[in-house]
Amino acid sequence: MELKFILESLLFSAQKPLSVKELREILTNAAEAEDADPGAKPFAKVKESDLTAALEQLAQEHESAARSYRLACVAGAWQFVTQPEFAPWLKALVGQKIRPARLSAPALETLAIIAYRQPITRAEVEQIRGVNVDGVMQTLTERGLAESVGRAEVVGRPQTYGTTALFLEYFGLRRLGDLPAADELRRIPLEKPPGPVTVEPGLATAAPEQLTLENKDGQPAAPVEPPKAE
Amino acid sequence: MELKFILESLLFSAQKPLSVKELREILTNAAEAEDADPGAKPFAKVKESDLTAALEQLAQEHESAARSYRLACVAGAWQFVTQPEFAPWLKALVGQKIRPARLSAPALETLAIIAYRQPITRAEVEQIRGVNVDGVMQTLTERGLAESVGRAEVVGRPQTYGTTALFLEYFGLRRLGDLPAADELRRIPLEKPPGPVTVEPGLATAAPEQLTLENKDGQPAAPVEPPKAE
Amino acid sequence: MQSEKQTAMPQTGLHHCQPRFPVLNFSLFMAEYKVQFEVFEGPLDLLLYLIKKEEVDIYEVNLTKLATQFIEHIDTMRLLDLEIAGEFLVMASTLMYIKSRELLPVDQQAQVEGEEEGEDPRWELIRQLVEYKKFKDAAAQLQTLEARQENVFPRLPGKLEFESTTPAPKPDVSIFDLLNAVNTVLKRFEQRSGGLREIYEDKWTVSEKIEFILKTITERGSIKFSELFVDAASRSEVVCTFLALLELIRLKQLACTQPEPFSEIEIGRAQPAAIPAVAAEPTASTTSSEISSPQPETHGT
Repeated sequence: MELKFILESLLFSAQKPLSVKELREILTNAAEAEDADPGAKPFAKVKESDLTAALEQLAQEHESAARSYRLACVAGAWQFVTQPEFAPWLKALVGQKIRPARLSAPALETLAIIAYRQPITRAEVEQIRGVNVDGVMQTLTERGLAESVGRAEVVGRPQTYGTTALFLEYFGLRRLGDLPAADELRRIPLEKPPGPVTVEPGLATAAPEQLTLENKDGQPAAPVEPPKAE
Repeated sequence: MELKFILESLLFSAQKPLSVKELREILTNAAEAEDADPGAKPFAKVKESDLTAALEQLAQEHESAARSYRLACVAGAWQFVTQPEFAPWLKALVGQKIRPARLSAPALETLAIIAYRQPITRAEVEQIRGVNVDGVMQTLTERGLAESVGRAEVVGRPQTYGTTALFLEYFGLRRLGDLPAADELRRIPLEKPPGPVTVEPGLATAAPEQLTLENKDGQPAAPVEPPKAE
Repeated sequence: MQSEKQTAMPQTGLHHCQPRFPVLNFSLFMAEYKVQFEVFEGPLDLLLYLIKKEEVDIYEVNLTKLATQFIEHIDTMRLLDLEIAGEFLVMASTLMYIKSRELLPVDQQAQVEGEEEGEDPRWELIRQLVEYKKFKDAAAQLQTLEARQENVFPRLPGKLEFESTTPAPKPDVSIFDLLNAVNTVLKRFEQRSGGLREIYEDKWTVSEKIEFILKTITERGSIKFSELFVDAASRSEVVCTFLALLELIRLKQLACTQPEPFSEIEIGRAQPAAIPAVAAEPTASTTSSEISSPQPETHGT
């Protein structure tokens, strides 16, 4: 019996998303059950890395099959989900999904900043947005999308914020690394780079290549890209 | 959109087998919904014979794919089922304690108050606990430990709550009278808060649909209505 | 005439609004204006909007012109007696500073710069705008994901049916947790009702109850849970007894068992063995080892 099919049958039958850890537990339990099937024994101690590999392969296979559903990993747990374009019929089947009100533009902006820059203090978020964020921060923490994750090692030891597992779930992301254009956004330094900035007067209107931003590693930051829609 | 994929997504998401007739009804409903997707219209009046043909083709495709599940038609109703050879693991899945997350302290307190004071309105629970209980009440009813049992004969006729049979089972009690020291604890009088009565029962005890719901992921859900920026 | 103005107003666009509006329509105009203005989430947002209107890259924007437009905007707001958020004013002053510098001869500019060690406010502003723009774009992408996720439905299969050989899952909570919760509630309630009701009369102490329980168990071997409370005369006595019980369990003096679901909890001496029987036996539901209880100082041994 192939591991990936066992996993598939489990995810296919589960009432909730299953993490690698949970899947491993089930395999172990199946092997150690009193009336265990001999076929279950070989999977008593599967390595998590093997499980992950098998899951990735499964997801890949379902992606290629291009059917009406796919295998998704959200916040570290695996689940079969239908493709969004079938929503009109699924709504007729199960009714409208109960979801909280959509996030406002300020909330989304603030959340984006937290997501890419965590851990980040409120002051730092305000520095980027250029406005006070008390209200939105409260909304985000109340909705469980962001939370306090510690304190910054600066004067006053202000709280730092990060996103939650619910954040990943809400946006259907597997992990933070899957945020769109994550690398690029993370690379921008929050503070002005140290060292003298050699700016010519009149630079403000200079061509982009003359205005190379430098990040802390001394590498030129990525050029501004036009917003790309998904 | 191909009919077979629509049917597939429906059968994939359905909790029970669906007959051709039921599938046809769903297609019609999707096409005639108030906010119907234009893509749903063409399937408003699909012939049953077309449905059957599409279903048979689907079943054929899944048979050829030889995965861990297949599309089966039993007694005229269609359903995805797993292949029998995966039973050992599925048994382990079912046996897997879907570990009921430990009840939080606020939930337990609220539950205790309901248990000893039922039937009780939300406002009264809040009086005793001294804090808002919207979220926990939702958790308790969702987990089937508490439920609405009627309405109080006061202004606004707020709902009253009591514990369920599952509650007794959960705590290993045969009947409510078996709650330890029940009589003693029930005697604590419910005091009205001093000063102007803020608890106008009808106000404090909002109807469930007006409350912030929490869905299973613990995220607050909005009352079902068109998404709006906040 | 008036109605024409009313309909024309929203299309005029903010920055073209010059202070020439008839006073008659003022309040209505302001309402419209406010609605439009609130679209901007802050000064950076407004600046991005102005840049976008010019159809130039952020790096190529003429800051002097931008400053003029921005300040005009603020002036209009002020004229309309709109509330101007502090952030807009700070930005306006930064822009005014930038603008004034541009007017100076180059050699004098250098002097000004010398004071701030290369802190060119233009650079700072451009950098801030670029960064903000990126996050604004990222937010737009999150919004796309959000909308998409609304249409993603998880597969929720019906429950599998096997002959249930495994017993129903045991709840991860016991009657002790519930009682503990009761205790918490009552304590807090009493605190809040501030002495209106009898506070602890200290008629009973936990240590007395610990002695009582141990004595009873020694005499009788074991005791049913409810029996412990039969003679309780007051709530505080119940609480004391309960706390005593928790403490004894914590000290591994006593163990509680519930032989089967729905049966009465029994309390007896803890096994001398390291592992209490209850903890190892999955069908015996209640071991209280994990109950967090208030920790009375008293020890009953």
